[in-house]
Amino acid sequence: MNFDLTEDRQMLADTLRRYLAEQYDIETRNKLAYDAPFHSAEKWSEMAELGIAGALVTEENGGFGGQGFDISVVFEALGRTLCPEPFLGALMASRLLGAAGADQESLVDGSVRYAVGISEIDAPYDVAFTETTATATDGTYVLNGRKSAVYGGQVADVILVVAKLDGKLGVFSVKAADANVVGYAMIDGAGAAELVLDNTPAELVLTGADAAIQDALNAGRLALCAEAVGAMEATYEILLDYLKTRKQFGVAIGKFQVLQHRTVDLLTEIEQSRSMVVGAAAALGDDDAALKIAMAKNLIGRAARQVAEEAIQMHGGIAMTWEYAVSHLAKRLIMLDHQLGDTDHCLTEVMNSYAA
Amino acid sequence: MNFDLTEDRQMLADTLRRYLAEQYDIETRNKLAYDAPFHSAEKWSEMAELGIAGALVTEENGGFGGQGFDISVVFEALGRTLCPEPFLGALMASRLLGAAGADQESLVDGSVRYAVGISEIDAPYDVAFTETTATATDGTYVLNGRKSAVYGGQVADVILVVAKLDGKLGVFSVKAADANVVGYAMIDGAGAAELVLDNTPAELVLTGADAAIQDALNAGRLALCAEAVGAMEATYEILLDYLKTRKQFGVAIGKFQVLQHRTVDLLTEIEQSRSMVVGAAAALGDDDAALKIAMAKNLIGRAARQVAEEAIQMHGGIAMTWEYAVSHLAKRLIMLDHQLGDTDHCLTEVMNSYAA
Amino acid sequence: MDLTYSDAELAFQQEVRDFFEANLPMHISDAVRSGAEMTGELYQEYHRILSAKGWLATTWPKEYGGPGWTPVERHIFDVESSRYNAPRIVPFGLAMLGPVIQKFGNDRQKAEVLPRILSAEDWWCQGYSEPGAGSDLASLKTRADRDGDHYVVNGQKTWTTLGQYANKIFCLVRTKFDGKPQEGISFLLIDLDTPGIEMRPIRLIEGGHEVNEVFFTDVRVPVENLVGEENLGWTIAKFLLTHERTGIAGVGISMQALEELKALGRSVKRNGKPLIEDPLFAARVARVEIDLEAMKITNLRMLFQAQKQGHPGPETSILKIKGTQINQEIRDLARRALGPVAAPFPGHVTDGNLVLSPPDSQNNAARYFNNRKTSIFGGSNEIQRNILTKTMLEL
Amino acid sequence: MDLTYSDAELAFQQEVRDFFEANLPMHISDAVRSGAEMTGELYQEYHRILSAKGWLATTWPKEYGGPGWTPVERHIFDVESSRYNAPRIVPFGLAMLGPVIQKFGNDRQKAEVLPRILSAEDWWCQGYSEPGAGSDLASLKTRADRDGDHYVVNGQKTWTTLGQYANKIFCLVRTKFDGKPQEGISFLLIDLDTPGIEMRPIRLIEGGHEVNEVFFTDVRVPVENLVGEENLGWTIAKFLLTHERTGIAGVGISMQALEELKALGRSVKRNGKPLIEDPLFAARVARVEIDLEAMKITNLRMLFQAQKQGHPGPETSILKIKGTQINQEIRDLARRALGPVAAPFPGHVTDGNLVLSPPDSQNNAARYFNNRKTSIFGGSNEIQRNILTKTMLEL
Repeated sequence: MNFDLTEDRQMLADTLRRYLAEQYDIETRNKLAYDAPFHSAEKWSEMAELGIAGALVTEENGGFGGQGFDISVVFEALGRTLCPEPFLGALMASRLLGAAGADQESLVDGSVRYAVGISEIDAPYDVAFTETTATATDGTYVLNGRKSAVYGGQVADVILVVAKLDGKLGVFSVKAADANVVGYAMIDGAGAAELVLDNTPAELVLTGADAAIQDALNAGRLALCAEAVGAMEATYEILLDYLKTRKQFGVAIGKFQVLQHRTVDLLTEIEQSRSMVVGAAAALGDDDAALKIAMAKNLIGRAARQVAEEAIQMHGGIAMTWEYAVSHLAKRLIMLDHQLGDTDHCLTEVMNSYAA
Repeated sequence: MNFDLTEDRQMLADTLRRYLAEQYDIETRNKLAYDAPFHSAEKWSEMAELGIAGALVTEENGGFGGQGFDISVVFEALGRTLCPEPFLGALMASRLLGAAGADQESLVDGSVRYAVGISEIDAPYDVAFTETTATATDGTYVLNGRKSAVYGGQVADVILVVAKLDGKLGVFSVKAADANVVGYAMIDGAGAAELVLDNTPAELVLTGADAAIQDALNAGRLALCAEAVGAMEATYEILLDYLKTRKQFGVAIGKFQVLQHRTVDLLTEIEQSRSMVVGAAAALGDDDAALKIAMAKNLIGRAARQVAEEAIQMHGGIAMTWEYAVSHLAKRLIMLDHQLGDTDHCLTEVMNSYAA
Repeated sequence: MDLTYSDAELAFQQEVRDFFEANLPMHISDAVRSGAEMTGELYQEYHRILSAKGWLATTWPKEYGGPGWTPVERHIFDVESSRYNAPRIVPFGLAMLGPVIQKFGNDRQKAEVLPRILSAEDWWCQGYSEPGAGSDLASLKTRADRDGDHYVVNGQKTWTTLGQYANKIFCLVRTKFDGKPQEGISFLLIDLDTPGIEMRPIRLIEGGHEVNEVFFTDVRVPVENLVGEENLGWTIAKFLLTHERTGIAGVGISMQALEELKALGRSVKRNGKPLIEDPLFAARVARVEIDLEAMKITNLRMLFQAQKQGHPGPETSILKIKGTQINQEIRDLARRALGPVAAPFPGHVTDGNLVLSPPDSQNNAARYFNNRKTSIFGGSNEIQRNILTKTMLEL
Repeated sequence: MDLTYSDAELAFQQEVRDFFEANLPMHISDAVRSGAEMTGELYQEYHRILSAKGWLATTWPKEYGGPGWTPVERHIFDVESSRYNAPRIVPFGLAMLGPVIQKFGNDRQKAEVLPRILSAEDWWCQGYSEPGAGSDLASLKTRADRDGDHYVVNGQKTWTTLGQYANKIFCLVRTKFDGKPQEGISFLLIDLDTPGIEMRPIRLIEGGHEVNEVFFTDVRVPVENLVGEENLGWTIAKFLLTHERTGIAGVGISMQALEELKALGRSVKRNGKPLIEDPLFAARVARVEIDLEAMKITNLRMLFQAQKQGHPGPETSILKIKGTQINQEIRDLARRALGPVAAPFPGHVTDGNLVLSPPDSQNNAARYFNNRKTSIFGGSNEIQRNILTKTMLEL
């Protein structure tokens, strides 16, 4: 048993945190996160050069990481600064491409930006209800349907789309240039896209893709969990500082016992969240990965909401303002839960394990 | 709109509260509630003479009350002193007998003690899953099955039993002397019985009894809600007094802000509970009675648990002791939820109303 | 006990319904339903419609030109206006300054100020909070120094809601600098045209412009703009804090929001079925519906009590706490119901014509974030609990 | 990062399992599983079984006759003993007095006290709390006045757990009556046979006899029974408060209780289906299972940290708070799962042979009520939050 990071991962974490701290102060981050194209192509390339994309890819697929703890280290750092770069898409694409044995050089070096299209408006979290269809035509394929919430889709070169081929789940590769991609900023910053597929040409990546899609979802959920822990810790640090410095009725508000106890409860939930990320990272790739990671995402979804809402409440008005970093951290913490399966969806997956 | 009690009801409430305060100090109550037969035949008769049983019966059935607010006034007073007398059975029996047009003179004067048998171990709250059966034999009936949690059953003369006759719900009257009645004290005091029916002779009271059973359940649930409000208020008063007088680290513990805010939350939930009793009492007999009363029982089940657990916690060790009244109030508040449909069951009834 | 409306109250309810049916423009109710940020024009249009009917000053007695409604009538108006998706009435002139002038103002002030509120000519905003003061009004620093027959005001106010549309502001200012801090505060009416006033927007968490900072630099205010006596401001502030606000529980708004939530739950799908049939979602909806059901009655009970006593009790803090919890929970569920399509930031979609989410839901996330304010502004729920500790618990 | 046990730890785990398989009597595990009140005989029988194996003093180093386990090994023992429904080890001699004597006792005390704990000959109980003192130890009033080579002890202790089975008690007593209240406290060992001691039962909420009051009237205690120096009691008390308690999170107990809860949920029916398929029940079970899953790792992380630092940090308060919340929630669910048949008061059924509830569930309600103590005794969760405020938040 060992809860220390390996030296390599510790170095990766330090490098990334230093880079992000320098490059993504909250004003810069907000400008990038809310002004089209909702990220920085330049910083994306710099981070690829630092090896961040490569850290998300396994060695057999040409990267130098791709294990659970690589993912958690990277996304926790991204979460701390609310970095809007589209690494989630790269990570999930890498899992799908890996399952297909496809080359990932351009993903590792950052030259091609990938996104994945899984969600649909009436099947936001459960791929079994996918309605997008693929049709074979002369050795190639066309897709019809609509994908919502394609994270990073607004700047993706290639989008890997989940669609049903003859009733079975497959993964198809769509060139963004060939499709109707409607990009948008998310309310918590960074970009996503709605993907409208109308006889859109596509290449087959994988058929019978259920396991690969689940693995991509597992990896994506783990990433979001780690990102949440980073954002929760950043929020907690600002809150604690505020409690110590802000005075009301002549005393630091941190002297009010009610705020003390509520902050202790946040600390507790953050520790529990951190534990869940460790457990989820360790489980990635195992047989029980889906269950363990669903558990993590449920707990962290609850904790993130508590941290976000309590941080706003305890700050009072100031955290209601755009100018104050906590408002953006809180938005991210709340909206994270909407991505790739919310607390209820993940809880239901755990509940379903009882019936069997 | 008027939230004042009528003069008659106010008088009833005052009389009953005075009687209970005199007769049921906590030591006396505990002795009666935990020593067989888990109530006092003498006090039962005295209270019948005071008109308490009659207040639960409508005028058309020979009583002088039986409206929602009569029930709530009586049971709130009973709840304050944790009175163990078996009025719940009398109330529910009166509703069933009323539906059958049967005479209730002996119920009103207290000379015959009634209980009702609805719950079964595998169908604790939902009568549709009743497994007890009635069989007709020469103009009379025999019952087979088992009823659990027959409140007041340990001293009942007559038990009205819900059983299926030809697949339909009926109500049958069983003489306690004819049946195997296993009485017990409940963990929160007062008595109940397990009723083992093995070709037990019975008289038919009502067939096609679904609506009558629902009305009896509605009345019983309303009574439990009111009882809970009485017990919550008694608990709250003791807690508030304790917070003012008990010192720790040199100050009254009521000066600790954490306890203040948590007590305010209890006050809020008690007010909400009181409102729900008013709403439920007003709804009894209306078309939406079942839904409104299920709502009340859900909210009050949640509130009662919060009041009980918080009162114990804020008192510290003392409320963990048998000697201190709060332990008994807390037990009653918790165990009330197990009677006639718990918070989950009642919530499910509300949820089911959305699907339609 | 009787929970039903009297015949007169039922007739009034019908009158209110008829009025909204006939007079509330669709473009206003559409804006409210969608949760989009309201413009000053829409507010003013609505105010004028009410003013024409004599229903703008819902809490004012007849002698001052109000409708003279009972608390129950005000409650009925509240619920119906939410049901029809009417905007809220901007409260600063009508629910706050009006009663202050009626109680503390002199005859000249009554004659000048009240009619222009009634007619919706003046839009008042509030200068209470200051940076660093928050709920702690006694520590305010904005000063008014007497100079002949003027006060000279210097300082900064913040959280001035909808101040960008206002032409007047009422302020708490410090007029005495020694003694107890509460004793040196005065209540001043200021024309926003006066030189030396600058209003700057504060952008809120969800991106909207709803509150402002107001800076005062040597702003000269005639002495006759003082309400009540000098240094009486604390009394007025306390009066306002405990002044009856029928709508404080937000029952009408929450009822309407719950109906819309249920409709959304029926239109959105999860696992091939309507979301409302998902037990975890339905359980949350049911729980908050039950809490709201209780709150409706709690609200009526306290209105009834206030009507009997002639003034509201400290229990109104209960309405504030529980009311905001219920409303925030409903807004939370409306956000969650959308799943991933709650994400798009309104106004930041490259193709504005593409519909990304169900009707009237595109602002659900923004609305949820904006609504976090309700448990903070106007006396945070923590402050309300402190008040109840003193008044109801006597701890 | 590596969450798996080492080969040595796995071998140890197997050894523990083999031990329980072979040596834990069924009548003991049945009693634990049923949640019935444990008798002193059963505890002692179990203690002697462990003692014979050398496993009774799980936290003691080898030099004092303990097994010298690492924190992880202690954790493994903890989880396995719960899994096999072994009783808890009564902690007062083993987990509390033992470490105190090892750190503060003199050689004679080490030689006399420790072996008799190890062999389960002595049963120690604790005399800390007093009526009116609760968590506020500094205010204790039981006094020990020096008289020659004895102390004369007068006063009252309370909440003395399982004192009815003990033959010895360790007490905090006041030996100095001026100065700071913390500075006048001493730590004294007292034989319960000494004249002037009376032990009275306190009946708990669920009806059980688990704690006692102890009255001291002119009890003469030899001066050599003082541990450490006179007036050093506060230091010892603080040492004990922060002393590592591997099992403080109750992970093993909660894991076992959760398994039993799930089994109960499969055996009980609601609406014609197993209760575990009721979504509201299943959701609660799943939520607490998830919380427990996190707690397992949090517990291991903190063990790992303690192992690295050589001592536990203040984070153990987190384990206490969250651990009791989880355990209480599981007990709550086990009570709720029974519906109306949770009601019978064990021992108060007129026909004791009639089975009223599913196997091993007849004490579920009693157990729930009894378990409310866990968030109160041993430093209430409020006190734990105060500790964390000081140590981790530094507020």
